[in-house]
This record gives sequence, C-alpha cells and structure tokens, in this order.
Amino acid sequence: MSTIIADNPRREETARPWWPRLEHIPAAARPFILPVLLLILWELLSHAGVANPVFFPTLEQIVERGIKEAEEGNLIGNFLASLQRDLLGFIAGSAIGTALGLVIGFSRLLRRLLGPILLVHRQIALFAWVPLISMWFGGGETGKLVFIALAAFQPALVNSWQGVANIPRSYRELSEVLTYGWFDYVAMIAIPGALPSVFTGLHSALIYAWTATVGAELLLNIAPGLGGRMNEGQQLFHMDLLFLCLFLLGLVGVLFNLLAAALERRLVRWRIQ
Amino acid sequence: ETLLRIGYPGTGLDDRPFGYGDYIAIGHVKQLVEAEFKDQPDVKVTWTFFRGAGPALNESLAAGQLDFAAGLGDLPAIVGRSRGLATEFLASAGSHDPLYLAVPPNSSIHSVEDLRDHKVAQFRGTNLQIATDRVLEAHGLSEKNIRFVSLDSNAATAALVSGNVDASFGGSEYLDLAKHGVVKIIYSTKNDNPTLGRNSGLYVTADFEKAHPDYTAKVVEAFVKAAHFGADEANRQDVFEIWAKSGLPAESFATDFKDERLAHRLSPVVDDYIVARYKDQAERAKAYGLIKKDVDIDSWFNTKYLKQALTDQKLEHYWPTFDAKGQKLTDGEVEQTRAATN
Amino acid sequence: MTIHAVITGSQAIAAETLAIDHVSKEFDVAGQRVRALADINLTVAEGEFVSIVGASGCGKSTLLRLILGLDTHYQGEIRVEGRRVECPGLDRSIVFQEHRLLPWLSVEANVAAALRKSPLGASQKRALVAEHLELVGLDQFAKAYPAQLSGGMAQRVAIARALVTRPKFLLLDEPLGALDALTRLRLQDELRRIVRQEGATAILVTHDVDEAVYLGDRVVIMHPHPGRIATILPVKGASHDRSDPSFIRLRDEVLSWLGVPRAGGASVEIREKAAKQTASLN
Amino acid sequence: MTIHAVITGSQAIAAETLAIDHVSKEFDVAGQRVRALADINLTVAEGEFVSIVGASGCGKSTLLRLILGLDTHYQGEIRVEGRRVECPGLDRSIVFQEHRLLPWLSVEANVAAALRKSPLGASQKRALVAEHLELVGLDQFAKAYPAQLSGGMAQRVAIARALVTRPKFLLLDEPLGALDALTRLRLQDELRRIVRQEGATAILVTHDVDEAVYLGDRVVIMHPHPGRIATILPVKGASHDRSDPSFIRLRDEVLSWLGVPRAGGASVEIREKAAKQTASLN
Amino acid sequence: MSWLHADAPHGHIGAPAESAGRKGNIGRNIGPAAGAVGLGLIVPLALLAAWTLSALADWLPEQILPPPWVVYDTLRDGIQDGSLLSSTVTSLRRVAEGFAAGALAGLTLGVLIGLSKTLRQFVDPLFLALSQVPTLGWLPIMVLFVGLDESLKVVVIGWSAFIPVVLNTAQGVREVPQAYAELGRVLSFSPWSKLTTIVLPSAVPSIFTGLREGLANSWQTLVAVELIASFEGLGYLMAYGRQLFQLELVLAAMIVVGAIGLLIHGSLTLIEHRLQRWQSEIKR
Ligand SMILES: Nc1ncnc2c1ncn2[C@@H]1O[C@H](COP(=O)(O)OP(=O)(O)OP(=O)(O)O)[C@@H](O)[C@H]1O
Ligand SMILES: Nc1ncnc2c1ncn2[C@@H]1O[C@H](COP(=O)(O)OP(=O)(O)OP(=O)(O)O)[C@@H](O)[C@H]1O
Ligand SMILES: [Mg+2]
Ligand SMILES: [Mg+2]
Ligand SMILES: O=S(=O)([O-])[O-]
Repeated sequence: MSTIIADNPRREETARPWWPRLEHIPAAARPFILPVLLLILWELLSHAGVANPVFFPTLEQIVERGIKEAEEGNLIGNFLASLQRDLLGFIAGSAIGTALGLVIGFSRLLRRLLGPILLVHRQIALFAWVPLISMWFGGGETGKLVFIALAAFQPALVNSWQGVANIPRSYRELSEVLTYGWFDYVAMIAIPGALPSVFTGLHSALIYAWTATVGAELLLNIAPGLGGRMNEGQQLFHMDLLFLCLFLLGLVGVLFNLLAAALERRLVRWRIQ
Repeated sequence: ETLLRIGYPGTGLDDRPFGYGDYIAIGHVKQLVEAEFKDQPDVKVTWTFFRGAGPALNESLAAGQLDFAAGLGDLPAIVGRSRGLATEFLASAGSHDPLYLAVPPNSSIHSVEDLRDHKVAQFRGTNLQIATDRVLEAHGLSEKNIRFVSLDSNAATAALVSGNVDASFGGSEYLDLAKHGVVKIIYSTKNDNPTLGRNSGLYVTADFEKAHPDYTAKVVEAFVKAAHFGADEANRQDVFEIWAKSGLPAESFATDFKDERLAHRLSPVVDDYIVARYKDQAERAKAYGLIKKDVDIDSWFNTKYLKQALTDQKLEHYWPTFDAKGQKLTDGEVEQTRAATN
Repeated sequence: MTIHAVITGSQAIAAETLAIDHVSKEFDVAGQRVRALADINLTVAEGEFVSIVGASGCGKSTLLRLILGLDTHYQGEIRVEGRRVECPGLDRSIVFQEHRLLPWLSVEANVAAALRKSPLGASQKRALVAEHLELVGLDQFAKAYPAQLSGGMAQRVAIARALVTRPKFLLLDEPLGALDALTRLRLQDELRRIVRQEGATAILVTHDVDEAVYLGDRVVIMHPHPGRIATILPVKGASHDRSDPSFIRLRDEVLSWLGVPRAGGASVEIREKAAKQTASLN
Repeated sequence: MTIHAVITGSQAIAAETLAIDHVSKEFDVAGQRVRALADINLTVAEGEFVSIVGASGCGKSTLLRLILGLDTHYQGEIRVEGRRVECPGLDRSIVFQEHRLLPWLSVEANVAAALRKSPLGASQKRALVAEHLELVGLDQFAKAYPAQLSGGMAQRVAIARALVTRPKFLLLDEPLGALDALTRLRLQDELRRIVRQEGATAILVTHDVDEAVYLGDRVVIMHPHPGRIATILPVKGASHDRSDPSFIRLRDEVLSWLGVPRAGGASVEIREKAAKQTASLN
Repeated sequence: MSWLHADAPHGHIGAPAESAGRKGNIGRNIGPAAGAVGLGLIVPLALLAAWTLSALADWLPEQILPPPWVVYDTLRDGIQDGSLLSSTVTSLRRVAEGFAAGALAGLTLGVLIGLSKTLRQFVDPLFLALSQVPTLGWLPIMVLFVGLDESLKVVVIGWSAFIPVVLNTAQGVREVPQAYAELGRVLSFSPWSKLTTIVLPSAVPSIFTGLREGLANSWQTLVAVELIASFEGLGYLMAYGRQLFQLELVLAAMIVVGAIGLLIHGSLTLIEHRLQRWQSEIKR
C-alpha cells in the first residue's frame, strides 16, 4: 500500500506540475537525494562565507578534524568511554526493570501495591532526577550509572509488565486444561508470550540509556566521554568537533536500532509469517 | 590501602583537570601531596576536578566520595555546612581574589549600574554569587534587577563571546579574552573595597580527620609547602607557568596579579580578615535566603594542623596578616622576596 | 466399527462413563445472579459421540468447562467413571473454536506441550507426537510455526494436541466454526475417522446443524435463558449420508427445535430479536 | 416476483447487463507470473442472482475485484451495459466477507458514507439511509457503533450500505462466511428478500454449497490453478427448499464438481493437498 | 479517577516506532478494580512513613534527605510567594509552545510521508538518521546557533516532540488497513473524504501514541534544558536547589513536575477515550 490518496494514475497525468517529477527519480537513488543536497548546500554556504564561518565549518574541516582525532585516538577513547558507561547502565537498569516488570505482571497483589507509585514515578521527567541522584550518588561514575540505569529501567519495566499482562486469558485456560503447574505456565506460556514486548522494552531502554548517557555527561561532573567533548566544542566554538560528536551519537543510535531489530528477528522467529 | 581523595572546584579550559589562581593548583601540579606519602605506597592520592565547581564538589562530599575539598569557595562551603555536611576548615586557600566584569567589546554597558535589566551569566552557588551580590549592592542594585543565567565559568565565557549573555562576572579567565579584544573588562574589585573579593579554603571531612589525623597533618604540610612556593616572588613566572597548564595563558595571570604580590592571595593563614569574611558571608547568605540556618564559623575552623605545619616549616611569620576590614595588620617575611629578573 | 451404535437411548447405564447430574450454574453479572445452566441431566456412554446444538449464550461452552473441571462452582454433580470431577485432567481434552496453538511453538512442540505432564519418556513422547501428526495428516509440517498454517491445518494441529494424551473424553467446542464451508466438510470426515480410530468418547458443540447430525450419535438441543436441554434426538445407526432423506428429516427436526422454519421468511423473528437487543443495549 | 426466472441458460443475450469476455488475469508473485484467472466467460442478465463456488484461491475474489474496477490490468474485457469497466462506480456495490464497516462511524454514518458522491440532497440521503436500515431491520441501531453489533447485525449494515446507492449490481464476496450456521441460515433468507425487493443483479461468492444453491439462479463452479469456470449449473425455478430432493440432488452435484465425496474418506485427498503445501512452503 | 488505575501500563514510553502502533490502548480495558487504588496507597504511605521516621530519628543527614515537612513548607512558601507558581507557568508555557510547534510540524510531515511512498523514500533515511541523535546531543550546537533564550527551548523541545509524532503518524497513516482503503475506492471517495473519513480516524490510535510520546519527550527535554541554561522555570528551580544544596527545593519541584506529568497523562487518556468512543463503548 503506497499511496492512498494519489492512487489514480489518470489524475496525475492531467495535472502536470512545473517541478521535476519525483516519480522519475529511480527508487534506489531516492534515499540519497536529500542528504546529498544537504551536503552540497552546506559546502556552498560554508565556502561562500554566507554563513558565519565560526558556526559553519566546511566539510573538509570536519573530515580533517576527524582524521586528527582518529590519529590521536582521543575522540575514539571518549566515545568508547561513553559507550561503556551506557551499556553498564543499560544492563543494570533494564535487567532490574524487566525482572520487576515480569514479576508485577504475574502478581496481581504486587501490581496493585506498586502500580500506582510506578505510574507516578513515570510521570516525573527523567532529568528531574539529576539533582537528586547527584546528591545521593555524587556526580562521578556512580551517579552517572545510576542515572543511566534509571533511564533504562522505566521502558523495560513498563513493556515487560505489559507483555505479561497482555497474554491472552485463553492461554491461561489452556494451561489449566493441560494441567500445567505454575512453573510450566511461566516457562511455556508467560515468558515466550511476553518476549516480544520485553524486546520492545529493551529496545526503548537502549535508546533511553543512550540519551541519558549524553545527559549525564552534560549535567554531571566531567568524565571521559562524548558529553565532555561536546562541552569543549561548544565552549571553544569547535563546530567541527561538535558535528563529529553528533555523527558518533547518531551512528550509535542507528547501530543500536539495527542490532535490536536483528536480535528480535532471531529470537522471535515465530512471529514471521 | 587508603585512598586520599581530593576534590577541586573547577577545571581548566575545555574541562582539562587543572586549576589556576591558587596554591592548591601548585600543590597539584608539583604533586606535593603525593610526595608527602611517597614512603607509604599504601596511600593513594586521587584528584577530582569539578566542572560544576563548589556545588558539584559539595554533592560528591555528601555522597561520601571525597576526603578533602581543596580550594572550595566560601559560599558553597557555608551552604554545605548549613546543610550538615561535616567538614573542618583547615586553612585558607585564597583570599582577596578579585572579580572582573566582562562585556562584549561593543557593549553599551559601561558600568555596574548599567547592568540593570540585562542578562548576566553568573555561576550560582559558587563564591562568585555573594561576591557578585555585594558588588551589585555597592552599586545600588540587587539580584532582582538583573536576569541571571546560571552558567559555569567555561560556558559563561562561551555565552558571552557568542552574545548569548550581555555580561559576565568572573575571574582571570576574561583577561586573555580582553587582551585579544574579544571582551572588554569594565569593572574589577581590585581597586574597590578590599572586602569585595572572593575567598576559598582547604577542608577535610570530619570523618577522615577523625580516622586519619596523621594523614590530615601531612596533607596540610604539603599544601603549606605549595603556598610557600607560590608566595615567593622569585617563583612568580614559574607559578604562572604552572597555572598555564589549565589552558589559560601565563600572561593573563601576569595581568591578574599586576601590582599585586602573590602572597596577597596565596596565603594559608587564617587571620582576622578571613574569620570576619566567613562570618560576613554566612550572615549575608542567610539574609539573601541562600541558607536557612545560622552557621557557626568559629567551631568550624580547625587550624591546629595549619599551626603545626607553619611551625614545622618555620613559616609562622612568613605571610602578612589583615584585620577584619582588610587593612594590613602585620608585614610578612615574604614581602622581602623579589621577583627573579630575567 | 460400530461400538457406539449400541447405545441410542438417553440413559444407557451399562457403559456409562460420563454423568451430568442435575447440574445448574449461575454467574454474577454486574451484581446480578444469572442462570447459565438449569438442571442439566445427561449421561454419555463410552465411545459415544454426542453433539450439542443451541443458540448462542445457551450455556454450551459453560457445560464443557464444567466437564473439564475448569470451574467447580455449580450445583449438582458431574462424574467421570463414577468419580466427581474436581479439576482438569489429561483424561479430558478439548479443542477450542480458535485453535489456541501457542504461536511461539512449532507444530510439533505444540502437540508435545500436551504431554508435558505425562509420565512417559522422551522418546515415547516423540513417537506419540509423530503418530498424531500423521493421524491428522500434518507430519510434514512438524517444524512449521502456527502462523505458517492455514486455518484448517491449525485446527487439525489442535485436534492432534487434544488427542495426543489419548484422552477418554474429547470435548469439541465449535472446533470447525472458524473454517470455510468446504474445508469444514473435509475436516468433519477427518474428525469422525480420527475419533473412531482413537476410540474416544466425544462431545461436540456446534452451531452447524448438518454437522451435529452428521457426526453425532445423539444430538442434544439446548434452549437459552436459562440454558437447558430442550430435547435429545437419537441419530441412530441410520444415515450419515447428508443427502439421505432420513438425514434431511432429522436435520429439519433439529432445525425446527431451534426455531428455524424450513425456508424463507425469518425476518419477522429477526426483527423481534433486534428489538429485544435494543432494549438491552440502551 | 420472478423477473429473473426467465433466464436460465448461460448465455442470455436479450437482457444481458454484465459481460465477462475472455478475461484472464496474472499476478506477479515473487518474480513469477501466476495465473489467477484463465479465460473466464460469463454473462449475467438483469435481475439475475448468480452464485460462484470454488476452492480457496481459485480466483473468485479476484473476479469480483475486476468487475468492480478495482483492478484494470487484465486480458479480455468486462462490460457493464456494453461499456468497458474502467474504475469503481456507484452502480456496482460490494459486501465483503468481513463487513468492513468503519468502526469510528455510527451505523447510520457508515451507510451514509456510501452516498458521499451521490448528487442527492442531505434530506434525501437521510431518508435513503433510514429506509435501508429499515430494510435490513436495524433502524433501531442507527446510532450504535459497529463494535456494539453482533456479527450478523454488522453484516446486515454492510448489506444496507451496499444497497443504499441503489446499485445495478450487488457483488457479495462470502458475505455470510464469518457468521455462525444458525445466523447464516437466517440471513440467507433476508438476503434473498432484500435483493428481490431492490431488483438488483447479484453475484454471490460463497464456500457454502447449500447457500449457493439456495440463493442462486445459476451456480458457477470454478476450479483452481489457474482459476477457471468448470461448469455452470442452472438451479431453475426448481426448489429453494433445502430439504427438497431436487435441492439435495443439485447440491450433491455441485459438491461432486468440487471434489467432495458424498460421505467420509476425504483424508487421502487432504494428504495430497498437505504434501503439495509443504513443497510450496519450504 | 479511572485513569489513575495501574492495572495495566501504557505502552508508549519510548516504545520504538516499529512497535508503537496501536499499542497505546491495549491494556486500558483491564478494569480498574475497586480496591486497586486503596492497595496502591499502601506503598507510598509506607515510604512517607519511613521518610518521616528517618527524619525524626535522624537516620539520614539532612543534605541527603530533608524531612517531609520541610519539603511541604517549601512547597507552601513557593506557592504563597508565587515563585513556584511562576516557575510552573513558565515551564508550562515553554512546553506548550515547543510541543505545539513540534507536534504540528510532525503531524504534517507524518501525514505527508505516510500518504506518499515516494516522499517517504526521499525523506525517511535522512529523518531516521537525524532522529537517532539523542535530543540533548543537539543542545550544545543549538546553544551556539540560537542562543540561550526562549527560542532555544522551543527549538529543542519542539524537535523532541517532532520525532515521535512524525514516526507514529506516518506509521498510522501508512498502515491504514488495505480493506478500508479499498472501501474508499469502491465508494468512489474523493481524496478529501478518504483522508477525513478513512485515513485519519484509522490512524488516531497511532497518532495518539505519537502525541503522548512527544509530550512526554517535551516534558523531559524541558527539564533538561532548564537545568542546563535558564533563569526561570521548574528545571531552573531544581538547578538552583542543586547549586545551593537545597534538596527540599529540588524535591518540591520534582513533586510539581510529577503532578503535572500525571495531569498530562490523565488528560491525554481522557481525550483519547473521547476521540475513540467507538472503541471504548464495546459493551456486549
Ligand atoms: N465468566 C462468566 N461470567 C459471567 N457470565 C458468563 C461467564 N461465562 C459465560 N457467561 C454467561 O453464561 C451464558 C452461557 O455462556 P456460554 O459461553 O456457555 O454460551 P454458549 O452456548 O457457549 O454460547 P456461544 O454459542 O456464543 O459460544 C451466557 O449468557 C454468558 O453471558
Ligand atoms: N494482489 C495479489 N498479488 C498476488 N497474488 C494474488 C493477489 N491477489 C490474489 N492473488 C492470488 O490469486 C489467486 C486467487 O485469489 P483470490 O483471492 O481471488 O481467491 P479466492 O477464490 O477468492 O479464494 P478464497 O476463497 O480463499 O477467498 C490466489 O492464488 C492468490 O494467491
Ligand atoms: Mg461457546
Ligand atoms: Mg476470496
Ligand atoms: O568553590 S567555588 O564554587 O566557589 O569555586
């Protein structure tokens, strides 16, 4: 299903627009058109000096800076430090979140006890925890990890909880008919049934943790990491560095997405028709 | 193994882990504390530099992640104490530290009075805050007349340069920029009332002091050595070079200290001036609503280690002392030293 | 192949294996007690195939749930071989209308899931699963996932799962209701063959009168509000040929018990029903 | 009420209103061209009711889509009153198997949606909608949402929607397939009544042979791979009584054209089909 | 108070685009159950009791956890002297502006790329790549580009709302069931009729997921931006409390943030219920 509105071929022929027909550009080229146009525009602007050169480094400058940073190994080191911090926080937060979510999903009592407070907890914007966390755990590594873990915790919790809660009731009946015990139900039905949702949660948690990593590095005390470098870029007006950092941040986001998708496809094979 | 964790409120340019402007930074670069423990391999000294300055350092103190706060400004220290952070004031780490008011070169702001209704960067919660408030007060203004944006020193510099704020109070960071014409300094406390400057101190946590009085003594010894080195006019250029590790050029320190002896600021001595300054700050902090409880200053000061170190190093009369109003009480031996001619 | 043909009356004491004895069941619906079943009496003989037809909501599924032991809050008694039913057991299996295969298990694993609680050894279980997949003609699909099957195939897997434990009782709750008419015709034949082959006692709930007559030894007709047995019609050994006049006659009899006239003109009745529903809606 | 009874042969030129002329249709499936329809020829007379039966995948729905004009890529020609079909038009309506009511519109609004393009005034439209809701016996449910209706009621709304434009052609793609057997029996009668009352020409696709015979003037039997017309059986004025022997005979004939034996023993065939499916699966 | 029940969570918390879809309302119909709220009060009350007890017994130093009554006093004072209120208003205004801008732009782009496969092929890759950069990552560069003022907040908040709105709207529009699209053709609908009668209503759940996520993001981003650079607003209040070691101020601001979050959550749920009456009225 591509276009619902403009699906009448004859209509398109009658109204011939003055702009180049997008349909004539081959599909394979389409994804690259906008980025390439953007880069060309960038080059033109930065070279023509229309934009303030302080704010608009040329692409060559960015590449040069990238090469220099790569040679020094500096940016890579910061990048890896961020990544490590991110993953540690993610693992801790999502593990606790998923476990708690599953347990709450199973237990009606726990659900009722903890549900409201978790709901309220979720309404407190993540970054509002920064002052409290830095006060309780310090602005160092511990504080950052706690913050990242907190970011990963919520989506992992909510989705695994929902995963269990949304297992069709009819499956519970089935398990009764098959004379399953509690353990059988969990192993055969609850866990695999909740898995897709758990994955959704982990995927969000991954994204949230990455955001929180950047936030932690910007808002809590300096430490090796991309956040510090971005600060540096901002304060010294090193736009080339800033753009490099943005690129790395985006790259990780894309990689996480691909990874999560691939993993999900492998582990939840049965969903594919 | 004992960890001896020292925190420093500030960073150099682009967040590099170096301080400037005080003898603590000298002790750090010359590794004087580490030297003190070189026979004790089980004692490890760590340094943490806080971009968020005093307030961030306080957080680490509260979380039990630091033993020494070296160079912590007066206001954050007082705030911490008012909230029950158990610290002891060991020595003064800096006083008479001037404030500069920087504006963009083409700014229409020519005096403190002109700041009214402008957007000004201020690093809230640091010793800049009350110092700034006092400057404003002296010029008939108050915090309410000004739109303050809380930014750390590095961010404030960037914001000023990029025109995001109209003015900024700060320290020697602005001198180099002024030299290059990027900003213009329109006011300094240097020739104003001598009580207007900023102060900072060397603190130890009460827990650490109780558990390790011997180590505490050694740390004080080390920093007194640093102060001794830093106060000596013969080392003037060396001191500036050491501070230049922070990324600020040595010349800007020369400008900062123009017509001023190093010992004027780089003194560990706790004299009437210091005691009076802290008492005054505590009162003002309360008056401005920055703290809610009274802070008892006298019981906070624990100068026995300092006295011991001064005695040990025969420096009891090395630094000059000042009275509560900032007038010199006694001359110090240090005033005999002369800058090396080169 | 006519072990069941001997029992035709509604009360065959000799080989009686399931007895539903004055069973009534009430539900709390929005604070009100609603009678879902009223004084149900039915005995089923070993190997017998009983069809149950009745309008929607007349309590057919509820009755099956009670027989399964999924719900034990009712008046009266349900006995299997003389012993009161207390909880689900592997002697009673069910095929639901919507196959209820676990989508994350392969066909094979779905069938094997029913054997999880069985004391058999792994290899025996494997053999049983394979045997039953063959029985329903799906041995080639052992590794497939439910999502890859057509509706009819999935329903056959569900039947294999219900039979793999070699239950005494096979309860079928509209097992073919979701399938298209042609597939349904085919599966009816399969169902009959399989049930015979396994020698199980079967109770089939259906909406399709042809199906009830075609498969059942007896047809139980239920009426709603409250759910009760209106009558029980014996199919007799007679004709299981859909075109045979005796079959047609029986079917028409069942239909008329259900209030369906022989041809045309149902609209008045529907009008009435619609009007009633309006009342309950607003 | 027998305007349609005059036409019984497969080619009645006089009142011919729909002509399907050597129509073939191919699909690209995974790079391969698959024939869905091969040389279909069929003419339908005004007011006629044609049933189409055939196994799943034999192209019944595809044929209806072509008649509707939803798809114009095919060989051959489809003419409505002599003019080639180019696009959907309000002269042809369809009732889908799954009612396809828009869940966010009330019953009334769903029916009215079909009148969007009609040149009538608002009050006329309202009258038409009310009239057709009454026709299907749902005037009391005008304000209800589809989710509040039973399957049978929803399907009746869909029929009302299809009829409200007073189309010449009513295409019915398994309109009752999703309903339970009893509801289906009732709706068949209604459908017949309504179509007669509106005087539309109807083409009914169904899996249910009884239904095809019961409702149709002619029954078109299709075979798959590729989809083609195997034969066309005239129902004649004969019997629309399901229990009448002539009805049964015709039904059995249709069934045997579809490869369903009179009783039992379909399993061999199913086995074959399953094996074929495996091959296409792996 | 039906939106307060916690028997089933919403799935919208940052659910990645692929899975967001119709998820938002799955669990909502799991009944609120009368006793749920009562039971749910046990834990918060217990926490409050522990907090009070700890303050009374001096278990935790005051700088780690100020006593509840101090927080209460701070809240009360803040309300009385208007400082808390004006901060709240400032923050709400920023969120409203940023979110409105981001959501409007997001809806437009989302509908466009949802409708046109061609457009989608052009825009999607660039958009997806850009959306992978955490919002806060843009902050340093945005500070340089647009300064520290209100426009910074609107831009960053807007951007953070924009992303999920685009993703979910496009998905909702794209995934209009084929069956309904076909119906539109059969009924010879005009493009406008198709859009208003079929496409948009069918995309409503998805759009709502996007709006919900966008609003949550806006709120998150607001706090972050205010923490980093501002001189008013709730985030600023927190930063101020942090700088001056006044945890009670931080906690008071957090309470307000949470309460507003809850309010937003509740009103969105209500609106969604209303807009989808046809779904919630399933009572048979
Ligand atoms: N758990 C329950 N709580 C309340 N009422 C129930 C429950 N289960 C069934 N009922 C009611 O009991 C009556 C019988 O329901 P049941 O599902 O057994 O009918 P049925 O004959 O199987 O209908 P159908 O043919 O539609 O499946 C209905 O009125 C139904 O609403
Ligand atoms: N859009 C399509 N693309 C590719 N193949 C299609 C498409 N639509 C239908 N087909 C194929 O064409 C053949 C006929 O399909 P169609 O839906 O018309 O069958 P049918 O007779 O309606 O079946 P059923 O009874 O299951 O509805 C099938 O093999 C189907 O896979
Ligand atoms: Mg039932
Ligand atoms: Mg079809
Ligand atoms: O310690 S200070 O924050 O005042 O530098």
